[in-house]
Amino acid sequence: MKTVTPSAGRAGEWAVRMEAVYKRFGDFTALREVDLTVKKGETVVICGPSGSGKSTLIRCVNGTEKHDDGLIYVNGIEMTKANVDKVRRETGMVFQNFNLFPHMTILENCVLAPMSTLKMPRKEAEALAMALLQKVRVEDQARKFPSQLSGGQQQRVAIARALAMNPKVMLFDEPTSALDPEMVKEVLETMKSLAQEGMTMMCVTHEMGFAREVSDRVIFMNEGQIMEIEKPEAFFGNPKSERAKLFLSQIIH
Amino acid sequence: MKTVTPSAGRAGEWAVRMEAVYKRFGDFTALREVDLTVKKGETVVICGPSGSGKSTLIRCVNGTEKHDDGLIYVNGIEMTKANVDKVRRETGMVFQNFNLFPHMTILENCVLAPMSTLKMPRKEAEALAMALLQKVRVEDQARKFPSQLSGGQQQRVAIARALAMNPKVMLFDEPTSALDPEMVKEVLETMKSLAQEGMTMMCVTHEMGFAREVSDRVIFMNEGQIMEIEKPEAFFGNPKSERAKLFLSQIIH
Amino acid sequence: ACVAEIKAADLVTPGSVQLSINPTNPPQQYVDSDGTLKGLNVELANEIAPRICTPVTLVRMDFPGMIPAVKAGRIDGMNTGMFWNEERSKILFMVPYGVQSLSVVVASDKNVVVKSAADLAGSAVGVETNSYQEKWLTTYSEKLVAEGAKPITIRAFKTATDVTGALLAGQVDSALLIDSVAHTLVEKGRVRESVTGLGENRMSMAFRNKAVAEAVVKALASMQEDGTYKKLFDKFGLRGLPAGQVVAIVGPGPQ
Amino acid sequence: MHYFNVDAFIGYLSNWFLIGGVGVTVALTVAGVIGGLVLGMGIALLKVADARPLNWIAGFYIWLFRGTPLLVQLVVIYTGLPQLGIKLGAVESALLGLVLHEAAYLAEIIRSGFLSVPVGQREAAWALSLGRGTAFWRVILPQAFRLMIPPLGNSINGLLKATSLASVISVEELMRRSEMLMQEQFLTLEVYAAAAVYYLVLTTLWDLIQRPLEKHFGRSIKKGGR
Amino acid sequence: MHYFNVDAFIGYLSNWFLIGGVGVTVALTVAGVIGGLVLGMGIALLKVADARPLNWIAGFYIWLFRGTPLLVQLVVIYTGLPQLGIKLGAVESALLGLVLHEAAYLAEIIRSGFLSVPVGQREAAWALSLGRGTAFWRVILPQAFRLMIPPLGNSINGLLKATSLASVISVEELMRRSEMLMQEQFLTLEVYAAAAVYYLVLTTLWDLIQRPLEKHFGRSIKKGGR
Ligand SMILES: Nc1ncnc2c1ncn2[C@@H]1O[C@H](COP(=O)(O)OP(=O)(O)OP(=O)(O)O)[C@@H](O)[C@H]1O
Ligand SMILES: Nc1ncnc2c1ncn2[C@@H]1O[C@H](COP(=O)(O)OP(=O)(O)OP(=O)(O)O)[C@@H](O)[C@H]1O
Ligand SMILES: [Mg+2]
Ligand SMILES: [Mg+2]
Repeated sequence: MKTVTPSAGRAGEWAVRMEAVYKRFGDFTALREVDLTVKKGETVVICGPSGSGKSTLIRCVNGTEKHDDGLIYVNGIEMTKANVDKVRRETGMVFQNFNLFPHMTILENCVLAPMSTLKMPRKEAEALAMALLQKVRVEDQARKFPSQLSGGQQQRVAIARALAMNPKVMLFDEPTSALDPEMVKEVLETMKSLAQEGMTMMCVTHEMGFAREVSDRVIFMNEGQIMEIEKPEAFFGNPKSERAKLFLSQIIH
Repeated sequence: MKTVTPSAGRAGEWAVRMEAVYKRFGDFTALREVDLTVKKGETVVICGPSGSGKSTLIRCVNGTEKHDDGLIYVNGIEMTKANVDKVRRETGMVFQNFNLFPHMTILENCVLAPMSTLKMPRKEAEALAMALLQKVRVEDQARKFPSQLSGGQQQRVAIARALAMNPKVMLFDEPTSALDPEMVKEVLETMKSLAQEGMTMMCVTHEMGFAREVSDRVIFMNEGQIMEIEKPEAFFGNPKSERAKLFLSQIIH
Repeated sequence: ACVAEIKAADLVTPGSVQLSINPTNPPQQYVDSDGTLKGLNVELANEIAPRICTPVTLVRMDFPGMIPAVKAGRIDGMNTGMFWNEERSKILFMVPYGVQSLSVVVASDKNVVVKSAADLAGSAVGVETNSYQEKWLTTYSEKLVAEGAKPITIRAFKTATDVTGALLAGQVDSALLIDSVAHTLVEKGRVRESVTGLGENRMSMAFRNKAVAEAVVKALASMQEDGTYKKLFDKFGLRGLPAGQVVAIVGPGPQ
Repeated sequence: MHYFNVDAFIGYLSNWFLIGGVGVTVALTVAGVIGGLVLGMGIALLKVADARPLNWIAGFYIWLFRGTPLLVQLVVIYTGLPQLGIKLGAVESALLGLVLHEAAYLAEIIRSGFLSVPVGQREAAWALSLGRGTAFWRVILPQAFRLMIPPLGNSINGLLKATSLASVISVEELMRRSEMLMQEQFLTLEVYAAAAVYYLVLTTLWDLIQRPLEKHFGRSIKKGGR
Repeated sequence: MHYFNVDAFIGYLSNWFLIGGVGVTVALTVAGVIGGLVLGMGIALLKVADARPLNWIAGFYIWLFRGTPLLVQLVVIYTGLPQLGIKLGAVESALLGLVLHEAAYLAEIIRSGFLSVPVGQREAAWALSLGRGTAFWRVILPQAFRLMIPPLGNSINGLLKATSLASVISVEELMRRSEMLMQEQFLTLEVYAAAAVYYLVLTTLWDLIQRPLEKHFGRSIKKGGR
């Protein structure tokens, strides 16, 4: 196990750094020797076959899963038991199934965390939430319940809700794969504009169009390991590993 | 309301015929003046925006929904209250969420209907089921439970289960949209080989590659109406309606 | 002035003697439709209180809770018309104060003939559950069997009312009731009395503390002397101890 | 004062009279659950049927039999029905009362079990041309049953104790026999403690049945996650 | 023979002694449910906690208090606890017994409510940096509660009747008072019928609470389908 301490000089540029990270579920090793650095403002796309550890990787970054070995830094803060709350505050997460709170209106969904965790006064929290809902273009749905929105609208609300905590890094786990085809586009547009505004993003997705257009680097995983880290042109044009070639041939019909 | 009786001469060629079919849910009209003829051995793909009535149309064909007005014939049998069981026997249906029976093994899933409805002896039913499972290439999973299979395998089992009743028309409602990207291909391959063997198929899907390659005609629906019925080349190359153009631009990123 | 003989230490709660009562047994103890306690044992308690210079509080509770409550020191004793028996007299200081016997009653609209207790053989008889009459009937049935007769089918119900209900519904052929209860029912025209005077026994109060029991004995004795005792028993049509017999603690009491 | 007599307690634990009462309690409970399941199934089916009047009948039944005390139901059956010429023995009355009462509770449990089976399962059964009976017995019920087991456990535990109300119409089960024994020595707590042990044994026995049942009906369901 | 005396029945329906008993029944039930919910919540949390010993403690509690009769629990609390120097009044004992007993049943109901909330909700709360308390009270509980309402209805209906056992420690509620009143006129069925009507009124009142509760907590859930 390597234990490289980041040199102070460059650490300032790193948003996320993983060093020799391992994650096991019982006997099963879900992440194996993962090394990865994401620079501030960078957008990386993570892809790979089902079960390859993409979700596990991203969940380790905000501590939803506790990694077993290795080091994880988010904005220079080491992910330890004592720091986990601090690290969580640096990150926002968007899930495949949106996971909006179904018993609250859209607005309530967005003000809950700022009010209860950041102790923001309601007025301020609501103003912030409305601004973010406007940014993702669902401000007119603010008083509705999640079940009254289309999937695409719900996912955009989930993005706004995460942004309300002012995270430095946004994590996305297959944000469009539960959506009707027509709704995928509006969510990808929202993510694209986020990326263009300089947000650091780690994105598990199979939307190759998005990866090609928006991402700075594509990470290909297989069996818990990072197999390739490439610029998108290089990855799509000329994947190095056989596994990546097979994978690409299967998902692009 | 038109009540055209099919002329005996051509009726023999028709697998499914819908004449001025209406379906209402309360005040809402889900199908409006739908006319459609599917020839024996033909594969038609139905697409259109969410809520346009695709599922409703296909569910009216096997009587899962009762149409309110108009006429539906399946293999020459008129869909009436008295005939609904007969019509059901002519059709097999595959759902988006597979809807396998989770408490039965794969084999039990496939032999239940032949044994209980067709009174087929167990041995014969099992032999048939195994042959069909082999055809969809999941014969080695026969003793497992659905939850132990990948989504793609489950959907192929669902196809085999439907085929076990020897239907004349297969209906598919978004059979691949709940699948991981890698698994879509294997299901589409299975459907393709069915089509090539001459099965009549009606298929709601957004897999445009499949539509282009396999379908004889593409039906585009909007707000409960059929807007276009075209050969795939014509539909993709030059959609007539503005709505179809918009739709295609959104689903092909 | 009135000077209490009972010391505070002898009582569960100083200042008042607390006796349990299960008011489901007219005319010994019951409630009227307002829920006010009525009956012989209630009036006896009212008479005893001034004579021992200590208020008597009647605690209304269901029977199964009573003996544990006395043993656990939640109440000072029981005033619920309990019959005297050997075992009880070893656990509590028992003070017999009246005599009761049992009666067989039948529904007034049925032609069941019961001339003597022996006629009960082979029939279904209702009694109150966990009661003296149930025990008496069980023993009697065994005796009948020993003599070569058919056993009695004993059906035990929760209260005398339930017994009566079953009798009137024809679920049992006859019912064995405490005679005072039987008389009340006969007055209301619901049943006919067939046999009376069975299994005579003594109704008793019971106490956990000997000093309290002795004070009550003294009070009852003074009531016997001044005639209050007879007046009360007559009022409710119940039988007191035979003339000349003085109230006393009977049995060893708890060791 | 010597409050809890351990020897007496142990004596009651091996008292055949009490053990006989356990038998009656078990018999009443088993009969009540089985009868209640059958009748409750029927009522649940009426409650979810497509015809309003049937829904109302089922709703009324549940309201009436869940809303009134079992004790009253038993007394009415035992002493009220004979007025209408229907005369049932004590045991028959107890069984009828327990079944009628339990059915009202179980109907609600069964109904929520049914509602938890995804509609897709019904549609799949329909699309496969399964008969109504096959769809119900082979597809819906086994899946509904899995979710019914825990509340069924609550209900059976309740019924086990509720059978003691049958003593009001002269049925001698465990609780009633315990109270009879108390009259002998007045060792109330000792007898109650023994009865409690018997009840705990019965509850534990049910747990031993419930666990494999849950396992069996849950065997095909993925662990963890949602 | 004129068996059911309608006038007497109507008289009992307006008898203040009985109506007072209704008040006691309601008070015991409400206190039992509220206390049981609070304690049951704690036990359910122990049962699903991440520490084995805590799970065992909760499991043992549920096994013991669900497995033994309420009657025995009441007698032990009222007459057994004083041996340990804890002397509670009759009403306090009844309340304690009802709460301890009900908590065991409610814990199981609450637990299955918790389990029915998708893990995604917990993960979302985590990812939003919500505190444990906020996540529980604002996110998990409101969703769990929706699914707890119907079994809670069963449980409250049961408790309404179970309170009658408190008569063994001198608490007089509706059923006990009915039995006492019967002795006056021996009009068993008439008094029981009046009691049944009171119970039905209480059940119906609960239904009137349950329906809007279900509506409120289900207001954001889509109708039909799954
Ligand atoms: N809580 C868990 N317990 C046990 N095994 C787990 C757990 N979570 C994940 N795994 C296993 O770890 C492996 C990686 O899972 P992960 O969810 O990270 O894959 P993924 O790449 O996100 O796949 P998908 O594309 O299907 O979402 C899988 O084999 C999975 O079964
Ligand atoms: N049971 C129902 N009750 C009321 N409205 C219904 C019902 N089923 C469908 N609808 C409505 O009918 C319309 C057509 O529904 P349908 O499911 O056929 O659309 P679809 O084209 O299959 O959409 P999707 O792509 O989302 O599956 C929708 O507006 C839907 O809300
Ligand atoms: Mg994943
Ligand atoms: Mg659809």
